[in-house]
Amino acid sequence: MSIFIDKNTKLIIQGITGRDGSFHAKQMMEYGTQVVAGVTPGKGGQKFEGKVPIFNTMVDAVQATGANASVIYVPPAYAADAIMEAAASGVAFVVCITEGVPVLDMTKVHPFVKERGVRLLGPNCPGLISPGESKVGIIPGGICTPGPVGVVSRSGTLTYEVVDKLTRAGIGQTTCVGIGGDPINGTNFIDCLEAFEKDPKTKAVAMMGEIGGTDEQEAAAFVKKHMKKPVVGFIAGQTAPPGRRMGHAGAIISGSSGTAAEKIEAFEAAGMGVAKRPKDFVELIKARLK
Amino acid sequence: MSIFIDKNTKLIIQGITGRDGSFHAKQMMEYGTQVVAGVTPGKGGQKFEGKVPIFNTMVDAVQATGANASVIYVPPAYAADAIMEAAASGVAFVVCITEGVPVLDMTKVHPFVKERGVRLLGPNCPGLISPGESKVGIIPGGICTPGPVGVVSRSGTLTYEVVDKLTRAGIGQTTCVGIGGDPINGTNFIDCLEAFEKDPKTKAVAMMGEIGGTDEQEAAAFVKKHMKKPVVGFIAGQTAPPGRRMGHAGAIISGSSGTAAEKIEAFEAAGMGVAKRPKDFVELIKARLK
Amino acid sequence: MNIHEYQAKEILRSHGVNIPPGKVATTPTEAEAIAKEYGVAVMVKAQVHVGGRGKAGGVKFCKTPAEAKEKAAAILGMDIKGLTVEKVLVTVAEDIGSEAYVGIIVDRATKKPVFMVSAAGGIDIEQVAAETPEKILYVPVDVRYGLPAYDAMRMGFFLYQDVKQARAAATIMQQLYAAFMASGCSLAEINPLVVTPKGVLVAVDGKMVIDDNELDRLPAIAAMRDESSEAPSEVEARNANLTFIKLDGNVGCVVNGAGLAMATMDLVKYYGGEPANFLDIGGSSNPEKVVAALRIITADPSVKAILFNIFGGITRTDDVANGIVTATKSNPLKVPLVIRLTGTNEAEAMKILKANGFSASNDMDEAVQQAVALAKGGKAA
Amino acid sequence: MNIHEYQAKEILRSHGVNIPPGKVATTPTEAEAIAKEYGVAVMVKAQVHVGGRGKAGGVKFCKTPAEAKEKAAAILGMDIKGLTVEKVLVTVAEDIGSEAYVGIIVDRATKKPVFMVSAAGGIDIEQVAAETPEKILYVPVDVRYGLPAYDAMRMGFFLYQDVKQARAAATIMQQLYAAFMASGCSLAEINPLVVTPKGVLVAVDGKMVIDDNELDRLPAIAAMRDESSEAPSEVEARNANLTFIKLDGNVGCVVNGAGLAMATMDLVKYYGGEPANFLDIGGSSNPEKVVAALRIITADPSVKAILFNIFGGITRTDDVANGIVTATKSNPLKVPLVIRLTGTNEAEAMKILKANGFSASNDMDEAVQQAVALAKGGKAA
Repeated sequence: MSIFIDKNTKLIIQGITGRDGSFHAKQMMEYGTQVVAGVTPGKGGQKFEGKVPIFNTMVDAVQATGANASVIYVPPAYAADAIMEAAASGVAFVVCITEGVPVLDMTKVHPFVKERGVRLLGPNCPGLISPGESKVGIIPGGICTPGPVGVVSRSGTLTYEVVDKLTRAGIGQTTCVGIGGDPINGTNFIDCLEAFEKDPKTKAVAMMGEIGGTDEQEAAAFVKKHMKKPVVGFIAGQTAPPGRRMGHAGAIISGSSGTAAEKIEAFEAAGMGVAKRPKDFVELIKARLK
Repeated sequence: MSIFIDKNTKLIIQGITGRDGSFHAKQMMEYGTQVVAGVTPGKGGQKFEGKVPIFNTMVDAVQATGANASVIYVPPAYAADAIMEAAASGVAFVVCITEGVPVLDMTKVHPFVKERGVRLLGPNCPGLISPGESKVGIIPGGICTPGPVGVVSRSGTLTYEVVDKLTRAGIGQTTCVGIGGDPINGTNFIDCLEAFEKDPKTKAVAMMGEIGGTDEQEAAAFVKKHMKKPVVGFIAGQTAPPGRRMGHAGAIISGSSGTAAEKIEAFEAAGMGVAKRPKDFVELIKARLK
Repeated sequence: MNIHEYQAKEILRSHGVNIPPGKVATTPTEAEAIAKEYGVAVMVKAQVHVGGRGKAGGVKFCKTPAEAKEKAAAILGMDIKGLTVEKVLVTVAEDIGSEAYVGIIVDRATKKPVFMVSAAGGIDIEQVAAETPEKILYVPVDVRYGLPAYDAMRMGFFLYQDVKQARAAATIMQQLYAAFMASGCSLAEINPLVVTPKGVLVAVDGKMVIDDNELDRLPAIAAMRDESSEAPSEVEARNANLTFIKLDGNVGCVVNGAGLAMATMDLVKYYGGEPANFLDIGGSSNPEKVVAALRIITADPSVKAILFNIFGGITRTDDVANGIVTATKSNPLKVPLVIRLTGTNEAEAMKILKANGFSASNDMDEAVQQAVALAKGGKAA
Repeated sequence: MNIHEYQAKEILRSHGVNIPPGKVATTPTEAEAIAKEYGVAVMVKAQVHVGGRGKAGGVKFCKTPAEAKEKAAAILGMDIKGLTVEKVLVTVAEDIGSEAYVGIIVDRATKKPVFMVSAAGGIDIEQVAAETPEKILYVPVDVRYGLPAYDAMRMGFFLYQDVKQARAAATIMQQLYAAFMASGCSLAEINPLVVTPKGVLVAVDGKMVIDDNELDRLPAIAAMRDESSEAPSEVEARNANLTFIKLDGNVGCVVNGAGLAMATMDLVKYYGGEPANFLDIGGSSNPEKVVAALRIITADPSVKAILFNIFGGITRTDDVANGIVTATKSNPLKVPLVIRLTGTNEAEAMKILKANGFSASNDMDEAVQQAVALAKGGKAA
């Protein structure tokens, strides 16, 4: 089992003929993801790699293929529209990889997807992977392996780092989700924790947060109140100075809020394991899987 | 019993110090409506007629009085904002009397009230009255009397005409609702029919429609499918030429749709009584109350 | 409110829509001068608030300025469905590759502006809707979000295979939507939207209907009202804050409230008469309105009897009675008058009327039957 | 992106906000001329991207042009929190009746722009929030509807009893909101919003922070960037598409991905070192970026060791290896380099590095410990 995507996920790739879209389309197809269609306006009727039909619009693509998910690789100026197009087309799950989406665009996109009951992951995220089942996004398939750990993180390469360490230690994953580093995103820690709690195959969760905002604190409160499964947390940015944006638009300590110290404190108060270094996940998770 | 308003309705009057607002505030108070507050920006702290407290904003008024309904008498340019202010303030029922609200304003107001679960009646409507309990709007209290008939209508004076005839014939009313003559309004025939069907005191319904649109046809379909109580219908505008707006912005026959003939046909197909003249309501309702 | 084609095109042009150059002429000489200025073939188009101008001979293709003068002379002054042509639009004639229809209306059912687009343009869209509904794509717009780019593009692809044309059409959808919202429209359409043989999109005809309720806050649009193109009685009624529509019968009706006014007309018909008009004096009991209403109705020679039907709620019936007395004193009536009054201050109203020699009823059916009989030349019952 | 007070005020003024007249001077003489032109008392205000200018002596009241010249001379060239003052704003001094705070930020929790208004203006709003939170009214705005008039009015009444002032404030809220949305802000504030003794509302100071992601579509705003007011290393990094923030330590870090970059800094600290910077080369494996990254890091004399930490996903580690080889050939390093590479094309990368005399690890902790030791003057383990 897994969360959000599995063997039955039928995926459309928005921007399939672009530089990033085409590269990752091939990667996903190689991994075994059911890529059923692509969308590029003006290229409707063509085929990607000789097999995946391309459509002009999401509505056309969904109607023709019965897809239930989409992933977006379009430039930031068009990403908000692409998310709304996907949400209005009938798919239930939309992953936006695009980095650099203006946050004010997201203030409009957020209610749009919400009132349609669609789940959005991202933007500015690496996507997700349910090892052995399906991969949507850019997480390298080779570092993952099936197993009992749910992984959720704000960042891309830090996720790879942790997942790689878990895999090398023989600890597989149900699903690895990168929620993205933007201040307004579609799916947050709590959404993932809730899904992992419900997923029968997931036995423990590894969660990688960052400085900025209060999502990790709220996630910790959720863990304390609603979760029976063990969760191990990590916060990146312990050495970051206040007021400076650490790459991710969301990673900024403002005023007295969003510091690593308060987040770690919240983890501890929730009875979570706390990894001080990425490598600590291995032992902490191992102990909780026994 | 009654629908939408009763003895427990605690009403705020938006625009209480205006010409129309103050006149009808007094009428409603005389009728026995619980007028708990008024709102006029800049007159907060004053009292209307020495007893009803006035507030600057709806939020202030609701917080201070625990009101659950409001009625709007403000000029058309401010009506949409007044409706949204009311809907956001915590009252569950908003009646907008104002005539001349731009229809594009209503395209924005409609989802606003809907997503807050607030019921809007109007705009451009005479309001409603639950005889002997409460009156919100401008329907003359003197022509109504308590009894078993629910009345719902698009128009003001036509409602008075029919209600007056019913009352003179000794047939009282549970609630008389004027839904208004605009093309986009908050509460439609079906909403009222549904409420009358649920109201134990209502034994029969009188419904006055008009040319234009398809609301009456949809109402007829609803009657056929969901109502056990008898309904008698009337359509005004049988002699109206196509393409001309008969006073009400909604009363216009466009193309092949919205004619009186097709609406009457729908009433007949639904097994409803059809009043050819306003006075016919008396005998038709009487027969159905036996 | 209806505005003319040339006015709708001005608005659309200001929102960026590609419109062929054009100017208005009120004389054949002006039309010739405009055609000369453009130096190419032009269309001369009657500017009237009515459909079917083309079939009525109000739209002509002219190769030369001389021809433009000649055709303008024929069209100016022409009567189209009862309206006299006072102005023509002289506009550059476009080569036509294909014609599409693009329109927006406010839809009652969805409570949203809805786009209707069809590749079957140039003809009546209601005909397309009735005969080949699959040729129309309907796209509702949630005004909270505006017209999303993807929906504009979807409409573009519905009309055109070529991606450049689809994109150009999508841009026009955005411009049309912006014009629609900014101008307080209840309808806006481009028909036909033409693709020239060179592949350029041009809006060859444009139409807009403005929501009357928007006019107070849109003075520039309100100023576009052309009273010369409306029936004088309706102009006078509007200026007196009455709602008036002329009909073909002989029983003049003065009523308060639109629903009751329609029901009164219907009742006239029910009792074998024909209403001469729809007239709603509204909720106010201002005697001036009554005076204006009587002036407008009596100006119609086909009116043989006048019926007042007033249900006093906000309207005070004594005010109406005073209005009747005042109006008939200054302009004595030449046709019989039947009065029905009931509701607020009914007793006072009856007293005023009786004191001035009028009789009145408080029963609607009785009054209507009387008026119908009088209009037929019979006597009041 | 930060913009200066005078730029924020230009934007606010273009949206109708009442702003005192003001101009920018880069020399004392210019400041004097501006003060003379206005002919009234002025404020001379340092234009730097940092808070607390007033306390640092960067804001002065000047009764005469001569005084303006003198104060400008003192402020220009001044160092405020590490930034040199290159420009001053010379602006008409307003009489102050009362001071309020009005600001908008994008709030992560509600996912909306949120207004914060307080009658306790003129001081740091975070202090008000911490000490007297009841003095702040928070009003989230649903961008689908914009700022409703009633919410603007509610804020107006929260600040002012007088209905005229409340209405004027409501108008300013609308103007500020429009400026916020149109300029792609993540923050916009007026502090203080002043009521003069005559009862007029004036925005005496204005601040805006622009979302970097908006700059591509807002060229006029992007052109407001003042590189002279930023650290040169950060300017260079941005131009090379790197995200770089200078810190106080001595271990230079080059990492791909913001999360991993932060985790790397933290690990440096964990093993007893101090990171000299945050540097994210992003997802692309362009060797040019590696070259630029090394140039920026080596320009900092406090850097005693450099650590590469690359987890190849999209990033190809062989490209990074090639970048390292190229960069160090043209500019040989004077400090030790520790390389950690793993992931995509790891084997090729290792081969390239070995062939060019570099050693590399694929273990993050090992590499960090090495770099920390080297920065302390120890030897690589």
